[in-house]
Order: sequence, then C-alpha cells, then structure tokens
Amino acid sequence: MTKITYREAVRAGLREALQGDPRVFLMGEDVGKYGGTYACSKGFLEEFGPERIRDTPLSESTFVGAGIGAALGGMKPIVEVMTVNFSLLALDQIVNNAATIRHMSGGQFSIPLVVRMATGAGRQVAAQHSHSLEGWYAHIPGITVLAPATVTDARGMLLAALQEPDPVFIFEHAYLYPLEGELDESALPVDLIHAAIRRAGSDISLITFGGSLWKALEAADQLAHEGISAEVVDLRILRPLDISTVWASVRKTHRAVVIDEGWRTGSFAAEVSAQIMEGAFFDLDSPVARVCSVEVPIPYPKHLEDAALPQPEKIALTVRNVLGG
Amino acid sequence: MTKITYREAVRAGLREALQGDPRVFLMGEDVGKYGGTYACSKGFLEEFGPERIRDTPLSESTFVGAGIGAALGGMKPIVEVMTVNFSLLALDQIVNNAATIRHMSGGQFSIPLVVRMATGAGRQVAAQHSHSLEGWYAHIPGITVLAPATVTDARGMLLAALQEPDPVFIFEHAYLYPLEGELDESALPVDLIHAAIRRAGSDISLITFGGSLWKALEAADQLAHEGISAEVVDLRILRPLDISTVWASVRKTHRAVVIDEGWRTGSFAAEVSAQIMEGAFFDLDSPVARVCSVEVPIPYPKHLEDAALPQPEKIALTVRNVLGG
Amino acid sequence: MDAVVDRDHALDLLRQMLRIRRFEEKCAELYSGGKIRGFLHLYIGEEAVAVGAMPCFTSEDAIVGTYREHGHALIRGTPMGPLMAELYGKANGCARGRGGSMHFFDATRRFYGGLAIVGGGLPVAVGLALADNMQQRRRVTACFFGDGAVAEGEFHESLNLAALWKLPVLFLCENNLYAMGTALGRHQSQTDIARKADAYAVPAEAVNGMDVLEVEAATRKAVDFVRTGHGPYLLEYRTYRFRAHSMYDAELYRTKDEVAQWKQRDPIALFHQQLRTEGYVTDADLDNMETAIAAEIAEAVSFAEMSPWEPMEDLTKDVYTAKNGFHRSAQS
Amino acid sequence: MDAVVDRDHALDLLRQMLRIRRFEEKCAELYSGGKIRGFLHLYIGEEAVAVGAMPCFTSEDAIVGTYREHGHALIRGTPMGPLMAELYGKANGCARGRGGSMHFFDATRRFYGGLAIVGGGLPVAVGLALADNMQQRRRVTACFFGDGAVAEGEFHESLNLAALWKLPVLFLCENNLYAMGTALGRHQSQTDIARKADAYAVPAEAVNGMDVLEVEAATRKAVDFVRTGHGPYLLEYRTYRFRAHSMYDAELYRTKDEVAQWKQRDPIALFHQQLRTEGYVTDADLDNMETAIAAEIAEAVSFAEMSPWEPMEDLTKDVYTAKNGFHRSAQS
Ligand SMILES: Cc1ncc(C[n+]2csc(CCOP(=O)(O)OP(=O)(O)O)c2C)c(N)n1
Ligand SMILES: Cc1ncc(C[n+]2csc(CCOP(=O)(O)OP(=O)(O)O)c2C)c(N)n1
Ligand SMILES: [Mg+2]
Ligand SMILES: [Mg+2]
Repeated sequence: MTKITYREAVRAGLREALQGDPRVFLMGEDVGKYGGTYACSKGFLEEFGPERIRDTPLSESTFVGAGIGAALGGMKPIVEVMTVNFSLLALDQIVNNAATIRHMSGGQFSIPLVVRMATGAGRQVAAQHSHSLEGWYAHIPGITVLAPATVTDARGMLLAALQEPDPVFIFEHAYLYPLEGELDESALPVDLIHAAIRRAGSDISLITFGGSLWKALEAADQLAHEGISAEVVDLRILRPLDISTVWASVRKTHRAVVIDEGWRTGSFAAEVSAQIMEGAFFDLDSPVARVCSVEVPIPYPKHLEDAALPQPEKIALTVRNVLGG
Repeated sequence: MTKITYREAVRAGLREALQGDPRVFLMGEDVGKYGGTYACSKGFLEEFGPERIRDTPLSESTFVGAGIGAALGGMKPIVEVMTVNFSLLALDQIVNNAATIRHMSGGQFSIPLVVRMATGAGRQVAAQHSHSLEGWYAHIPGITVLAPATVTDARGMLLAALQEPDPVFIFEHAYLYPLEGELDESALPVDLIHAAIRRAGSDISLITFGGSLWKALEAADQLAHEGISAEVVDLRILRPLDISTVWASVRKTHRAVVIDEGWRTGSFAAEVSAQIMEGAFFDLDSPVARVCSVEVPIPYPKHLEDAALPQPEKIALTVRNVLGG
Repeated sequence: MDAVVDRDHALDLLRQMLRIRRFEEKCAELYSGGKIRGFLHLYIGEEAVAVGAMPCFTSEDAIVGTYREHGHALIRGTPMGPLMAELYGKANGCARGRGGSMHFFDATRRFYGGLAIVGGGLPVAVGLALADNMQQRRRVTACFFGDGAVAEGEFHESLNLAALWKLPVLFLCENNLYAMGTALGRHQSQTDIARKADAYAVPAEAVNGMDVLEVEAATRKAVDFVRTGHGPYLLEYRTYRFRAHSMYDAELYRTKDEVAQWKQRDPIALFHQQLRTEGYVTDADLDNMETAIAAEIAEAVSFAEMSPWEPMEDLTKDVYTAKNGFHRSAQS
Repeated sequence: MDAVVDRDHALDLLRQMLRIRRFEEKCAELYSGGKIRGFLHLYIGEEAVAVGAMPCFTSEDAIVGTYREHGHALIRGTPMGPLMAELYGKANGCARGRGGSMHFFDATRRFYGGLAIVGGGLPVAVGLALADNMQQRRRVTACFFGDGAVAEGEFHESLNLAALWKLPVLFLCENNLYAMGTALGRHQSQTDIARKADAYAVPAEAVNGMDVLEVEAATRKAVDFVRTGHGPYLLEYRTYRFRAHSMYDAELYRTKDEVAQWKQRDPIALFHQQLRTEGYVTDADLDNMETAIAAEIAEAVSFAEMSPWEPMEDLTKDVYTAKNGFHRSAQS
C-alpha cells in the first residue's frame, strides 16, 4: 500500500493505459499544453506526443462524437470532457450514438470508448459548474457508468474500462483530486461488477458512491461514538447496478439511507431506494431514507453551498431519525 | 363535453394562446409552412403571420436559447422542439440557463418560457426517435414539467403554462395526437398543482402519466373483469410532484404499481416509488412495483417494440403478482 | 457525352440510378400496404448523387449516411434482400431489422448508418477519419448529410476539427433545397453552402447534383485531394427531392409547379436521354435493365417476406457485448 | 491623438480602464487572502475592449457577458460595491452573492450575465434581440464571448439565426488568442475570426483590441449598423490576457517572453502615453485618478465586508417565482 492522491491515481491509470496499448489516446479540452484542467495529464504531451495527447477545440458534441467514430475505427479513445456540466452539450452523441449503435446495428459495431469527466460541487464554483448528473447517465442502456471514490478505483477502473468492448463513462468527483488515499497496487484492473462494503456495520446501511462516500464514512464515524453501527456501501458502478450487495447489506441491517449529491427528485438515490423496496421490502424495519442535494442551482457562498449538499451531519441526523422512527 | 382529438386540443390551446396575448409566439422547426410535424399548427402561419409563427433552422440549442432570451426580453415564447429526442441538443440551454438564471441572478430575471415537445415510442420509429425522457426533465429544479394525458389537459395545460412566470416544459405523447377524448370546456386553464384520480378503485393504485395513462386504464378494465378494483392516478405534473394525492390513494389501497415509459433504471417511476416508501411505508401491504420500458434502444419491429414498452397485459400481470405476493 | 466515360460504366450508372428509383417506388407501395412502417424517407430525384459519388470510394473507405440512405447502401453494395428485410423489420435485415428505413448498417462494407439525428453523423465521420489517420491508413470517410444539417452546430464543429487535424473526411452535402418543409433561404442566411467552407479554410465546390457524371467527376477530384493527405473537403451537390419528405408530409411548403419543373431535370431521364443520343443505350438495353431490376426487387421482397422475425428473447441482445458468457443484464 | 476625441472623454476612457485594472488587482489579492473563492477569471490586459465598447450602448441596450465579465459590469455602470460584494458571496452582491465572479447580473442595467458555459450566451442574446425586434424597440443586444466560443456550435447557429431574422445583435468576440491553454491556431482551422462571418452573410471587422479609441470607433460604427435594422454584425477585438486564465492556471502553454511582448502593448500604458504626449493628461491628473479609484475600491471592499450573508432560509428562494404567496417547494 502506498499513499497517493486521487489525481496521482488518475494520472497513473492514464499513463499505464497509454503505455500499455498503442491504440489508446487521450483527447479533450486542454489535456495537452495546459496539462489538463485538473492537472491529470500534466507532462503527457511531452511524454506521449501530440498524436496521442490531443487538445480539442471547445466543441463537446463533436469531440465526443469523434471519440465514438475513432472507437468504431479501431482505436481506444479516452475522451476527457472537462466537467459533467459541459457534457450536456454532448448528450445527443452519447445517447443516440455511443449507447445505441451497437444494438441498433444488430451487433455489427462496437464502441470501445472511455469518457472521463469531473463531477460534483463543493468548490464554490456556483450553479453552472456544480452539477452531479451521474444519475442521468445511469439511466442510459448501452453504457457503463463508473464512480470511483477511492484511489485504487481511480486508477484501476480506468484500466478496467479500457478492456470493455462498449462505452464506459467515468465520473471523477472534482473534490477528490487533491485528497490522499491508500493505493492497493494489486487491484489492477479492478472488478467492474461489484459494489464494495467500505465499512462493516449492523444497525443501518449507508449506501452511496463517488464524492459522497467520504461524507458517509465520516457520518459513520460520528455515529459510532453514539453506539450506532453503520455499514457503508460504495456502489462503485452505477450501471449495471450491483443491487445484490445492497440487498445483502439491508437484509443484515434492516435499515438504509441512500446518499447522493444529485438533486433529490429523480436522483439515482431514488432508484436505489426503489430497488431496495422491490427486493428487500420485508426485511426493512423502516422506510429507506435519502440524503440528496437541495433542489436549487448550487449557490456560490460556502454557507449556502454547504447547506445545499449532503453533509456528514445531515447524514447522521437522518440515520438517527430512521433509527428513532 | 365535446369529443375532439388530442391534436385538435393542442391546436385549440395554441390558437387561444396566440389570440389571447400579443406577446405569445410560436417557434420551432417546421411549425410554419409545413404546419407542424404533427400538424398542430397547420394554418397558423396564414392565420397569425410569420412574425408570430416562426420556422427555425435546425439548431435546437440556439432556438431554445433564443426562447430563453425572448422570454427575458418580455415576450411569451412557445418553443416547439419537434421531439424530445432532439431536445438532447438543447439541454445545456435548458439546465444552465432556463432553469438557473432566475435563482442565480438573485431573483432579478424571470423566464416565462413554454417549451412543448412530442415524446414517447410506439410508432415504430426506432431507437433514435423513441425516447421518453420526462424523468430527466423532472430532475431539474427551476422548471415545471407537465405531461398532459387527456384532451382537456392538452388544451388547458398550455394555457396554464403561459400564466407561469417560470419555464414550463410540456410533453405531448406522440401516440396520443390522433386519439379522441372528451373535452371539458370549463377546465380552462387547468390546475397545475394536483394529480388526478382517473378511475377510483380500492385494491391497488396504478400510478402513471402521459401516454401510459391509457394503458393503465385498459389494464384496470381487464382487472375489473377479474374482480380486482384498481385506482388509476394520473400524475399530470411531474415537477412539482403532487405526492399527497399519491399517498392518499396508497393509504386507501395499500398497494401500488407505477407505470412509466422511461427505461426502468433511473426512471421517474423510481422517484414515485421512493416517495411512496418515504411517506406511506407503513400503509403498504406489499412493495411498490414498477412497469417500465425494457432497457434497450427501442427496436423498430412491432413485436419487439411492443415487448420493450409497458403494455396493459404487463401491467395487469404485475398487479396480479403484487396482489398474489 | 464526355468521351472519358466508357459505355459499360455509363450503363452501370444508369442501372444503379434505376435500381434506387424502382426499389424506392416499391418501398412506397409496401408502405401503403403496411409492410413497411415507421418513418420512410425516399431519395427519389436525388439518385445521381449517391450513384455518382459511390464509385469514387474503395471498399476500404467508410460511408456515414442519414435517414435518407437507401440509395447509398444499395450502391455501396449491400444486397437488396437484406435492405428490404430491414425495411420489413425482419431478422435477415442489414441490422437484424431493428432499425428499419432510417438505420441501415453494414459492417463488411464499412457502412456506418443510417443515423437519424440531423447532424449527428458528422462527428462520427470525423472520428472514423481520425482512426484512419492515426493508424496510417490511406482511407477516406465519406459523410453524407442534408442542407438542413448545415445549420446544426455539429456541422461547424466538425469542419473545424477535421480541418484542424487535416483528417481525411469528405463532407458531402446533399442540398435538396429543403429541410423538411423549410426552404433553404428560410433556414440559411448564407444560401451558398460551399462558400461556408472558407470559415474553416476547407476547400469546397458546388456541383450539379442532377448530373451523375458531374457528380462523379467532382467527387473523384475531392476524394483524391482528401486521400492524399490534404485534409477535408466539402462538396455541395445541388439536387432536389421529388417526393414528400416522409410518408406523412402534405407538402404544403412548395408548389406542384416547382416540383414539376425540377422533374424536368430528372437525373435518370436526362442521363438516359444523353446515352440514347450518344447511341450508348438502346431501348432494348433499357428494357433488359428494367427487367433485371424488377427481378432483383421481386427477389428482395420475397427474401424479406420469408425472413423470420427476430426472436423475442433476443430483444436485449447487443445492448452490451456478450463477454465470457457474461451478458450485462437489461431489465424491464 | 485623434482630434475627434475630446479631453474629458479621453480621460474618462483612461479612468475606466484603470478602474478595471485596479479593481481586478484587488480581486487577485483578495483571492489569495481567501475572501474570494471559486473560479476567478481576470480581464487584465483586455480593458480597452470593454471600455471602448461600452459607451456605444444606451441604457436601453442589453449586454450579455461571459465568466470574464468584471470589466463589462463595472463599465456598464454597476457600482463597485455590489460587484465586490458579489465576489465575496454576500447578500448585497449584484446577484445576492449567489453567483460570484462568473455570474454578475444587473437587471436595472440590462446586464444579463455572467454566463459561464462557453458559447451559452449567444443564443440568449439572439433571443433578447428577437424580443426587441418583435416589440419594435430600437434596442441593440451586445454579446461578448471569447475566441474559444467561436468553435462551439452555438456560435454557428446563433449567427445564422440572427442573420436570417435580421436581429439587432452585435456579436463581440474578444479574441485574446487563447481558449484557456489552447492557442488560437490550435483550436481554429481558420484563425481569421472576422472572416467567418461571411458564412452567414454577416458583415464583420477585426480591430486592434489594445487600442481603446479604435475599439470605440469600430464599435460605434457597428452599433449604428445594427440599430438601424440591418441585422447582426460581428466584431473581432484582437487582444491579450496578461494574467493566467484563472487562479489555478500554471501557464504552461505560453512563454513569459510572449506575455512580456504583449505587455509592451498594455492598453492603459499606451493610452496614457498617448494622452501625455498630446498634453491631455498631467501626472497630477493620473495621481488624482489613482487616488479616487483607490478610494472607490476601498469603499467597495468595506461595502462587501459589511454586507450580510444571505440567510440560510433563503437558500431556495427564487428557484421559482413566489406566486400568490404560493412557493413551489424545493426539497432536500
Ligand atoms: C436534430 C434533429 N432535429 C430534427 C429532426 C427532424 N428532422 C428529420 S429530417 C429533418 C430535415 C432535415 O433536412 P436535411 O438535412 O436538408 O435533409 P433532407 O431530409 O432534405 O435529406 C428534420 C427536421 C432530426 N431528425 N434531428
Ligand atoms: C462548454 C464549456 N466547455 C468548457 C468550459 C471550460 N472553460 C471555461 S473558459 C474556457 C476557455 C474559453 O476561452 P475563450 O472563449 O477564448 O474565452 P477567454 O477565457 O479567453 O476569455 C474553457 C475551456 C466551459 N466553461 N464551457
Ligand atoms: Mg434537405
Ligand atoms: Mg480566449
């Protein structure tokens, strides 16, 4: 185990991917000369050259579409959409081409495309730069949706994604880049099937993913001091969802809170909640609760942004309510 | 009560809107000379002139954005996006401008914009033309999302939407246009707050909206022959959701099935299910079930398209399972 | 008649245009009969474009089309049977029947759709060319689209990216003067489409899309330019659609007169006339052609009729690639 | 010095440029001190553009800006206090503190953002102009955007729509040669941006954006054209950003030398020099100006410091308009 930052983990994954397969290349806005908005590809232009590290013009729909085309043409593109916010401009290419062409063509074409993007709020960058739309992506059949929360997953999921024959979308929570974690060097590539129990517990299941994992773990810490044993489930893969692991946890704890930085209505948390009901209703001692973002464009000032997002305190409070109720 | 088609109802609403307020105008692809892809504005160009019936170039992002700007500038635009499928190209304008500017500007600006679009599958137009993305829209704070299922709502919701100070999105299920219904002439404009009980029942609640309402009613008919009394709730407004009416129904029937043409994972049905759990868990005799679309790009051939979409038989079968279980 | 065209080739061009015409006339008939469903966009009137362009590509080149792509697929070489079966929605269709009229695909002929979101094919074509470029293949990607697509942002973004990276894409605009019911001058502030290429430093040319030989000559020149590493090229084919936009269209937006005038320029009739005058084709030749085509169509129809439907249990097959027997599950 | 510019106006232009410069220098300092958070994009080096352009608009005209809009809002007339309070995220900010640096709004001055999705302001500007046009108001909408935005599809779509409908929009491209770290020639195949306007039959001009008088003259001409009903106009201001793209930028993509060379063309220093040479400005004048600006900034900072935070309970206020006391509820 080595300690590295999430950014370093992403960098390590990218470098290994580029080194390991000549068909792999990286393209996106400012991945080259600038070194990547989050410095994930700093130095790569020099290391791998401009053929493989491609700065694109501001044209999300087209460079994502070009990624689709390049994948159809035998390459293994890693497309970086700077942030999920700008990916809205590329959704047509994603929904109607990337996710669809394989099935629609009767299985004649594969699109081994990896798209990475930063997601989430928490850095005071205001309404247009703070979206969490992983739940939308998880709605689209034909793609795989990953939310690495740990440094091991940040590196390993990228490598695993490149082994998939179909499009994979990786959401890196922007808040995590500077944070450090323990890298499990053996986990390479990581499994893309199972959710992970990040902390075992017996009283309640906290189910979450991405940036919110760390908030859930912090809440679990707080709750432990009060004698409440919370199990923390990291979904890791939002599509296809490993609901069995969730059900197993809930069958043990009989209670659950789902934490998701998306706005509450239509959040991915709703899906998890609905599936818990569908598969573990008779194991539940109380209704599954959700801690999501307040339904408001995320405001700039810290006190309001904090209030808008899930926080450990809010999670802990919700747990107490569920246990008390 | 008069019998008219859904198309005629939309036309009536549009005409009344255009006649009633000089600030109202209609713009979109082929709304003018062509008469509207679904003939909803046939003859309007002649009746209202090219200033108020505006054919746009194929440029969804820009003509939706222009609708936002025109609303900011004091007009009351009705923008027709030909179908929800093409609205993917306009999502940035919708999420980051239409839904956000009011809050982000500290309440200085209002955007009284109405966007209409056809939605849904069932006409064998294949994968890229068969989306049901109302659930995505319902996730966005700052907008109102309507799903008129009846002719009365098709006319009245449009007029009510034009009285809203904030953006309203109206989803017209393309399958409904040629269908006839009884127009309640008194309901003008209709209320934009409440869900409606379309059929009273006591054994189970079928909760749905839009094109699926008619399938749910058909299923309720079938079930009635078997002595099962199904209540049918038409959500009507997806955002803000009138969950009280849903809860009241479930408190009475103790069982529920949610029907939604969206793909299952991340469907709006999941939100409804989660909220039923949150507010009526202890009233439930069995878990809430969902009938959604199979997670596949909708195929062209009728037998496969039918199999992919919710159908009365599938709804009835699910009800029997819920009651049996 | 230009002496550079030999008789066999000329006859082939005529035959190919006729194949599209007759095939689509049959489609219209089958649509009325309920055999074909959904949207059906006919290419009738524009045949000279696909027929003139297609011989300029090698089998290694890639083709990206729109929802109005019957002609392109047919001339590219996909047999009529699988195309007709696709229109029927049958399992022997060129996309297992899943896509129908708007979504023809044929991997063996590098035919990448059949993409029905206007403008949506352009970025994909740029990417295909990028893949060729990065793999040092001297292939060309041909991207067909309409005048309506020119208004979409992806036209702009794609020409810029292709030019910036000097990618071997041939942008082929089939300007039939209408985007559905909206006339060119009502959707483009600059109606000279070829002229737009200057905004990307891309060379361009507009040609008479009703003249199969002119189409072929211009396309061949453009393909050469692109194949030799000079970057993209934009060709505007000026053409006209004789039929309605789709089977639902009441054609309120143009006069019968206008259509009649354009029919005077029917690419098939004119070319046939030309060949007759030159003595390249006799009436018997034409009869033989028509007979052979009729037989081909009849065979295609019976192929489609006899084709099975895709079994229900395959509904979710190919949403994901089956891997090690593990199929990512689709739920209902 | 052009004799048409009178001394008062010249001094005002100088003062306005200095106001932006000093204001933003203060912002940078406050950012380091943690008072300003999030993204901060400084306009330093480009002041001649906003300062030269803004006097050409009436108070009835509309302005649409980007995330690099401090200068535009300041010169448009929003007092420095509410701007600084906005940067602090305080309730007396010009958007109640909700938007910060990237999202200035001011309804009374028809300042529509502060929009931070690149290209996203162009369609909105087209719509504002459409509203004016339909209401027979002789207003102009000024839409500022960067060279990077030119690559986005919305640039293309918006110029087309505005030209097609002859709308009174002035498209104002601030070409500072970089989109973040990507140099113009690495994101545009045709680097002459003004030339792109021909693709839409829109008139255009490129001007030296480091010369405030040239900016003003060209903008005035363009505004006249647009206001008199001739449709849109594209102006390209050639300028340069002296600072990093944002506070996170390590500036790996350009040399110190290049920046130093452009600083030789500092619009403030050059204009000051010009005015001195002409005897329009004395050192005392400049000192007075600096003193007044320093006082204005100090006041703005204390206004911001003393401003309250928006109360927690107002978090969801204005997601929807409150109607008849009925507030569409927001959930958490
Ligand atoms: C993005 C998008 N918007 C709208 C449509 C609906 N539509 C289908 S074809 C068409 C007209 C396209 O015109 P053009 O590009 O000229 O092609 P043509 O049909 O003339 O061959 C429209 C508006 C669509 N398929 N995609
Ligand atoms: C659609 C979109 N993509 C990416 C970004 C991230 N981004 C912010 S500013 C910027 C560069 C824009 O360059 P330009 O338009 O030239 O404006 P400048 O910053 O030079 O003033 C980028 C890539 C964004 N905000 N929006
Ligand atoms: Mg056309
Ligand atoms: Mg720039």
